[in-house]
Amino acid sequence: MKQVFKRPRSLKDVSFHFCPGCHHGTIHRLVAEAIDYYDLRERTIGVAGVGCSVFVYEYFDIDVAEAPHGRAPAVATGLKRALPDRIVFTYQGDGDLASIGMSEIVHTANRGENLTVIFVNNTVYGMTGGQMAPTTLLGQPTTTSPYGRDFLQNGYPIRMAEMIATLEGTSFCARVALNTPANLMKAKKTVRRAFEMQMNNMGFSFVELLASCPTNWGMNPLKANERVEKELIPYFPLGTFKERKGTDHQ
Amino acid sequence: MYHEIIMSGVGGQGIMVIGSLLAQAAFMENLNVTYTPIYGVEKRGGHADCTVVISSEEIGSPIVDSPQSCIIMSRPSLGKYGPRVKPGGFLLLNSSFVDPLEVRRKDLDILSVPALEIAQTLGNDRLSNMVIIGAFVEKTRVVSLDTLAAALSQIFEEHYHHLLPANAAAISKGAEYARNSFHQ
Amino acid sequence: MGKIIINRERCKACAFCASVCPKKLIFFSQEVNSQGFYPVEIRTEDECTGCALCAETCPDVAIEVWR
Amino acid sequence: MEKRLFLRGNHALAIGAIKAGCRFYFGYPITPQNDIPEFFSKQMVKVEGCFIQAESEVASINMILGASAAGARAMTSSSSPGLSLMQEGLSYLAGSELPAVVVNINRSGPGLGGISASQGDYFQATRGGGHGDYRTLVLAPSSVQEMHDLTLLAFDLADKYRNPVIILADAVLGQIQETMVDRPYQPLELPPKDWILAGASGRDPRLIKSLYLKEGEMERHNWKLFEKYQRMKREDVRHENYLEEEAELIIVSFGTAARVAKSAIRLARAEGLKVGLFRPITLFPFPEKALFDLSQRVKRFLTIEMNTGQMVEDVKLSVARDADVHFYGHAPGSPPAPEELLNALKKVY
Repeated sequence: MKQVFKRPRSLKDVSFHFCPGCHHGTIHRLVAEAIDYYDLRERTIGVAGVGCSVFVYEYFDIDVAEAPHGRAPAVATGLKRALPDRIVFTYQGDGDLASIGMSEIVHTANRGENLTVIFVNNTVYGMTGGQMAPTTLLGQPTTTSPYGRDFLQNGYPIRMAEMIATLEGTSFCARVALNTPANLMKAKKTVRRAFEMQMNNMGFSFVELLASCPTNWGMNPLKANERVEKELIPYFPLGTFKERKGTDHQ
Repeated sequence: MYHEIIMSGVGGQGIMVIGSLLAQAAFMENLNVTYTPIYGVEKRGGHADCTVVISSEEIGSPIVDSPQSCIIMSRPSLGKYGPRVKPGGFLLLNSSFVDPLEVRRKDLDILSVPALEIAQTLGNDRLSNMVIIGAFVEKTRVVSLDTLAAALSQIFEEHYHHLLPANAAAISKGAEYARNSFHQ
Repeated sequence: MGKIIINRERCKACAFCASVCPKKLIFFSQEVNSQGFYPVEIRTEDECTGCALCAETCPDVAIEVWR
Repeated sequence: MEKRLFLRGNHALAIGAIKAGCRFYFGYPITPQNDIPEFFSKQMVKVEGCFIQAESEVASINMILGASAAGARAMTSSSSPGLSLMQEGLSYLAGSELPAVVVNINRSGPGLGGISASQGDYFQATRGGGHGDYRTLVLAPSSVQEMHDLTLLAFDLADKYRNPVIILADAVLGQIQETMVDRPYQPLELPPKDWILAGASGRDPRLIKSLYLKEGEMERHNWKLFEKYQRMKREDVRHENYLEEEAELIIVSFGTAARVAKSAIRLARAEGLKVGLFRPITLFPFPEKALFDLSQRVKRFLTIEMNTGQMVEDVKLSVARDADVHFYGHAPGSPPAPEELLNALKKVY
């Protein structure tokens, strides 16, 4: 018999600190698999956002820089400009990227920086204990929207992938989910594609991954997967919003 | 030697240009020099002042309250700096815009130069500032007139170098006027 | 013919693997692991096809698959 | 090899940065320091460097963090409100032990303040400025020559200590043009950069971080940083004495104010008053020992600053107990003139 599934080499052989059923672990693995697939481990530098994302350096067996909250795209810009032949990616949650780091992500995309952004959208602040995120759905209760998010009070959940896709500097932009095997397989290909874009010097690539946060959603992992299907995907549709063929922006 | 000069006028008169020209000339004569531009909020039309300190020793303050010399190109400038010139100091007025009779002080060496009229004889109003600096250097000798003219090519960008002869001529005219003037 | 190895110490009992196994071969163990979870086990290896859906869905990368 | 130049302070600084091997400049426009980014936008291309006009000061300082983590010499420049926005990044740089050079062309504040020269950011620069227990080296140039020379030094010190270095200047120093001697750059002997990120090829992965959660880790890290700051105090304190022999009164002043003070002292000496100057060049580490030694024989000090009293606290902490420390503040607007300072020093002489 031949081994058909094993831990990717770019992941350290340690346990994740993530809660049971949290998709962060899956996303770590997909990114590590993409790095392994293209044999990039020795020339990849990760940039960690703040939140549950911050520990990527505990798990990835690669060089990592830790960024202040929301600033990962700026840190990645500095790294990539200094090391244009290396592969640079940021790993950011929804609070980090879509709230405090909105300015950095928009401008990094707009400059068409040749790097990859892994954006984990689970509609809630995980590490700080379940507060409202910019992507929290209307009606979704959180510890800072205890009666459910109300647009009069808090506005609407932000669709980042669609927004990033409108920017001229963006080369690749997609949204995927991980709640079913079929979605997972698509997610795997999409993450790989994003790194491929960077390897081919195609410019800015962005993948939004709809993830579950069973703990802060107050449900078991299987119910959380169902919520992704029933509530998240209808508001945050899956798909590739932009994919540049060739370097037509030059 | 320690000579402090304030030049003052309104934006567009070329104050900064003659300030940096004088400073450049001092630099070329191996003197220590500081040139401090002070712009108004808007780049043109507002106040334009600059300070030049030329010295054979280390220069302390680039900021000067009471200079030995003052070049005054506009009426408001006279009100602002006239009273500050050191007793016995030198006041150079562009009399095309400032009436020398407005100066109340009796303890100054004053030279009035109708810079605009002289510039017009050269066919270019905008050379007034060069007439003024020529007269100033002739009178004070802080640098030589030759160095001043040689400094022109250093402060003008190359695509303005066709204007160098006209500017040099204006400097000479100003110097000539100063030489032939009776002082008040 | 397939075979899976579950790292019972890494398992957090989310049950994703059990929910996707086409043969319904995965169930919870009776004994807790050192993390305090009842990890999953495979009931019988005979019927496993090595499809790897369990491993693909495992957020803790606790399953290895042979085929 | 030496060349005499006549140029403005901001350009002297930028030329120094390029000479020091800085190839990464990230910045955001703010008056009165715009000729620095404008200079780099033109020059970086010529040395195959990188200039980015960032979306904010917040982004600029974090781009520096990235470039610095990659081992490059990187810098930014800004003015006071911009520095406030950079404090988060400076704290991370200090916590992550990354070198960087940050120029503050100090304007007046608080708030939007004004564009006139000020020394109101002394506290912000010397006390760390951001959150947590850290310090940045602070160099205070007082001439165009020093705008250039201290920039070269800043890059060396940043690498020597793996710490951000702030150059604290103001609009006067940035805008004045004066003579400067251009000498070849002789870098300090520096430790190898064996910590930079470049991909884990043939070695274990490396990590640049400032998060320390494990038992005792944060405390150890803070004491390690503390030891670094102590070493700065031992090895890299700089100051200048001017006419301090047989002085009855010592003026303590830095930057532009010190320049004006020199002229005031000359005026005072001409009147027979024995006044000298002590000019800190490093504001952190503050030259406390040299000042203490001086206070063993001179008992009267006058601190002159273009603010309402900041460095005076360090002066008081440094001098012997029986020395008197007076303060004269010239709040922002236009810089003080020598005559104004002469009057001030006569009051305490």
